[in-house]
Amino acid sequence: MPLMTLQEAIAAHVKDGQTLALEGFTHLIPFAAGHEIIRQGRADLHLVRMTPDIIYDQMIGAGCARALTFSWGGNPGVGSLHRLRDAVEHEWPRPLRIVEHSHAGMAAAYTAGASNLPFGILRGYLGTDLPLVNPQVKSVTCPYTGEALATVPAIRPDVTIIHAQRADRSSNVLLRGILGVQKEAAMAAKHLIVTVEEVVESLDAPMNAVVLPGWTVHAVVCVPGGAYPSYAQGYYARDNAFYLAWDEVSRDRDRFRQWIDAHVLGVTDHAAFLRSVGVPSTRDAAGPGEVSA
Amino acid sequence: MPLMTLQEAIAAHVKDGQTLALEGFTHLIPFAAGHEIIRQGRADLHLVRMTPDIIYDQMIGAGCARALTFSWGGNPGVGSLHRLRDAVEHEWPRPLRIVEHSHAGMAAAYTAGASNLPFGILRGYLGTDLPLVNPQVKSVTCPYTGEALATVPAIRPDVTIIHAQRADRSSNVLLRGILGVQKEAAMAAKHLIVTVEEVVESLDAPMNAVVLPGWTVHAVVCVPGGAYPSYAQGYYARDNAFYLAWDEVSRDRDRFRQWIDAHVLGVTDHAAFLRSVGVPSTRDAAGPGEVSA
Amino acid sequence: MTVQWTPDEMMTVAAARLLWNGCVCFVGIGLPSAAANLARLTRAPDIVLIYESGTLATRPDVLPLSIGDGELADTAVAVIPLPEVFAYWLQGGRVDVGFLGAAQIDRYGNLNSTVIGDYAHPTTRLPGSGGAPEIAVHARQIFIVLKQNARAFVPGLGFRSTAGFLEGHGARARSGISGAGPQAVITDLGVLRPAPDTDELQLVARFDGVSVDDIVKATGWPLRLADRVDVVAAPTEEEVHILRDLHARTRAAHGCRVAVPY
Amino acid sequence: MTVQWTPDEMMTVAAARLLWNGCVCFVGIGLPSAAANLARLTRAPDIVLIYESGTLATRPDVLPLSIGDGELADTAVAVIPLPEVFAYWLQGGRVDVGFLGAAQIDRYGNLNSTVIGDYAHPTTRLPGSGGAPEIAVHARQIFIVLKQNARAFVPGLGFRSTAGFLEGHGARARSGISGAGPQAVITDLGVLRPAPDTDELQLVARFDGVSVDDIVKATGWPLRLADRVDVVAAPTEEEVHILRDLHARTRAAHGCRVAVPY
Repeated sequence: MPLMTLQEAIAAHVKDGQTLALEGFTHLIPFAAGHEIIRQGRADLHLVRMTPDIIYDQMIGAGCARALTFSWGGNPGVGSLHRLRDAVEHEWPRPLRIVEHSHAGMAAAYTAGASNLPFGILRGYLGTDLPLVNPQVKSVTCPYTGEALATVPAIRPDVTIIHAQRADRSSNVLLRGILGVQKEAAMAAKHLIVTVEEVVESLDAPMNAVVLPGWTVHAVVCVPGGAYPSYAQGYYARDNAFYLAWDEVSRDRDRFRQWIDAHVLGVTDHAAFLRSVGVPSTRDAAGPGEVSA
Repeated sequence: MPLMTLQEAIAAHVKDGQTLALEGFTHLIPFAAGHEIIRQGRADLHLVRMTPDIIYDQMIGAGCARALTFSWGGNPGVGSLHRLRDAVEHEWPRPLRIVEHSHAGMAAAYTAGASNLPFGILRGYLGTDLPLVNPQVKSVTCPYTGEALATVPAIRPDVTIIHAQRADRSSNVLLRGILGVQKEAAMAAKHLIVTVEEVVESLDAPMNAVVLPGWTVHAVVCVPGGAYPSYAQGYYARDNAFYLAWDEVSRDRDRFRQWIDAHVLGVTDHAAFLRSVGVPSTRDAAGPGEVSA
Repeated sequence: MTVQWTPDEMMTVAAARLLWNGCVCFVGIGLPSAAANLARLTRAPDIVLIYESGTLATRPDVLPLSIGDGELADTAVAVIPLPEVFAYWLQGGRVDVGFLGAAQIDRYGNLNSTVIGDYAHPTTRLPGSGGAPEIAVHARQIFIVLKQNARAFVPGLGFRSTAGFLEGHGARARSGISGAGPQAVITDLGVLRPAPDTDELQLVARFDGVSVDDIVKATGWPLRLADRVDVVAAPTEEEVHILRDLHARTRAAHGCRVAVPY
Repeated sequence: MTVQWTPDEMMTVAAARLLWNGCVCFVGIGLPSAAANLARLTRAPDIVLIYESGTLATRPDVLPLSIGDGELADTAVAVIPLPEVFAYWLQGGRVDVGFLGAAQIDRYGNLNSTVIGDYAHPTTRLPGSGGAPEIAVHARQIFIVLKQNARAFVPGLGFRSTAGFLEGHGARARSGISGAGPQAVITDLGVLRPAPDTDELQLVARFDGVSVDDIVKATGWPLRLADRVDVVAAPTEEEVHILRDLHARTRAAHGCRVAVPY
């Protein structure tokens, strides 16, 4: 039974220098896990993620990363990720090597990783300069038609971390809603950590739901609100105001450091983080009926 | 709105000489559609299916096929497909070219077809004689590791036919239960025909259910019991007795011809087939409450 | 009777008008998403909207702020894994129109959304290309929406993130890229389309109140004019009304305070 | 106290005993499926059963007759598309044991389930290899169940459907195939395992009441004996009882007349 605390899970599985994927396409982004990695001072990580989002902006700004593999590095609906930009443009707080793909290329690379294939193929990168700056993009010739197809090397993270709605006591994990590449990132990883909104007796998953069976999961951690400020379908909505506010916080190095000191390094866990940034709890405010899926 | 009768759908989309896939892995096998193809006298078809099952035994025995691409050609839980064997061993009723794969190879070939890639790759066929008898199995060299990987050419049927539980009035189709390669076979096809147990106002599909959106479907046909003697999860069970009895019926050419004459060519539609082989209807026997999903 | 409208509204309306009923449209976030939903709520009720987050045939009541808002999942016919979106739906050839934005465009409709300056040491690191490189080649055609000024409409791109017509004069078709490429660029001033012989974007229409000269000045290369430059019909009262309602609903929905069960 | 048992029951029990709690087992239909479920109902309650139809961690109450019975879906933790089974789960390296049958086997554990006679003009066309070629290479090890007689245990295969140890003497390991291959062959007479040096299958155990000589005669090649040939412990009362209950439940369930809503 790999149910443990987030501190234990990160301490046990995440090591300096590893290749690490925190996935979640706008939805179910594992913020709590990212913060714990910052708190434990992990460094030299090669971060992988299709859409770095605020969580990687924070981890990069906090100095956790030496490299980033990604395909779109913005603040969704807002604009730039200023800490990512500062690292790429000014090597602050340290140089960041970037490995840049398209979404389709990243999807093919994760799928190859999940399939234990050394590479994925796609009709991709045509007419773009990406292969000029990312030597990982190569090609193979179709043995039937002679066509050239783009290839990407498989992504096999040392550790993948995802957030999901529910796990049961056998560590079976249910994801619902927008799925991104989480299933592939989970299957591609050597170690898989899942944070969940709640641990239940029975998943009550509908037929053909996306369930990661327990024996693929190395650690399950119950972290209510663990995807905030992104969202968990059926539990809470995306806090767009946080994403907007991050634009201001992250523009300035000092203000960013103060924010990390106050809200990540200065708190002990995710509940304390949520309180420190003033997120109302439905458990304080409402009758039990209001906290529903 | 592509809702039409089965006669109309087969007449409109299935032509002599085509490459045709009727998919369904033990579950949701489109028997009604196969029978209608026999009734309309289609010939020279290249049939594609992972597990030919009784339906292809019938189509091959009836003389519809010139070729078969497959990976396991038995009567599940029973033994041989005698009409398939007779065609391969004795060219009766006509010679049958076979293109033989493993399941993993077929899955990769359909996935490539659905993805508009000319080929799929797998770590497959290692140490087997299949590549000696199927020249379609080739290899590529990984541009990163130098490893050789098996390749299969994409399967792109002219027409794919599947059976599903429900469609709504916009031709959105819901499949639930064991999925086989139906999604991939559907996406790989130039034309897609779907027979369903019922047409409903709203699919009421759970989040992340397997739904084929209406604009991918060229014809939706309501055929209750259309997967019998295979099954439709939530509607009716597999008739194992039929599968056992088929072993006897199909061993002998004359007895097979008589069966086809009586139960396929001699009836007008699938309801008449079901009556002719003595399948009880829950609509005759029971109150309305008993016909439930 | 005419209504007052802003350039952003005109741009959205002009873009929406390019879409047709039944069209399968792969939608980028922001203005493309507003235009595609305006089309759905007006002329094209059966338009099929696909967002790269895996929401197929979605009908959001409010505009998503991110490409993966829960609203998109709640109202979709199917919510599927992202690799399938790109492999089965986009690469599979099932998309009629890709609807893109970018930071910069050149005269052949090539786009930059990656960097300004040297790639290794950029002046400005932009978010990157995301889904666009493959949308631009696999969709049967693409439409681009982009505010028009000389910083965005540039004579040459420092980085080509997404293929338009490459070097023009048939280069795209000769390269083996399948889709027809950028067939319209909708700006806040007017509409550009490729010339059939050279593939060069040329002005085919201007918005009311905007002069051809204004548009030429807002373009970083000597902009060619089509034989005839039309005036885009002003937004109808219905278009403006529905668009403003959509934005008002969106603001109301996104203004709610988020509470979390912790 | 001893119970009466049939060779089929002994074979199923002996196969079941090879499985352990927590083992991830990719199960073929028929006897492998009976053995795997017997293991689950006795010594290995947390065994993980995967059927190639896409049912993960399934716990059927009755044995499936086909690889894709509804019972498997109803009791599974997850029901996934078949391509994912082969790509993510099997090729992905997540299977401990592949449990296979076949029509013929040779001394190196290679299997034929394709044809007897010439491939193009076969004497007997068998069903084919299905999932076995990749199960045999990607599972960490495989177990084979097969009734032992000279028609099935042959000196040479006309067609190699599925790789065992190839030509033996380390050929499999040298070929780059990843899994350890056939580590046990359970027949209705006894148990064979590969010799460490040659990879040749040798008799390591016989069932009670079966002589070594019987087994040698039922083998189409000169069968080698291990240094010591054990006697497999007879089925316990519990094993026989649970197995017969399972078969009785299965017969009852499969004897129901099927009615269809038409």
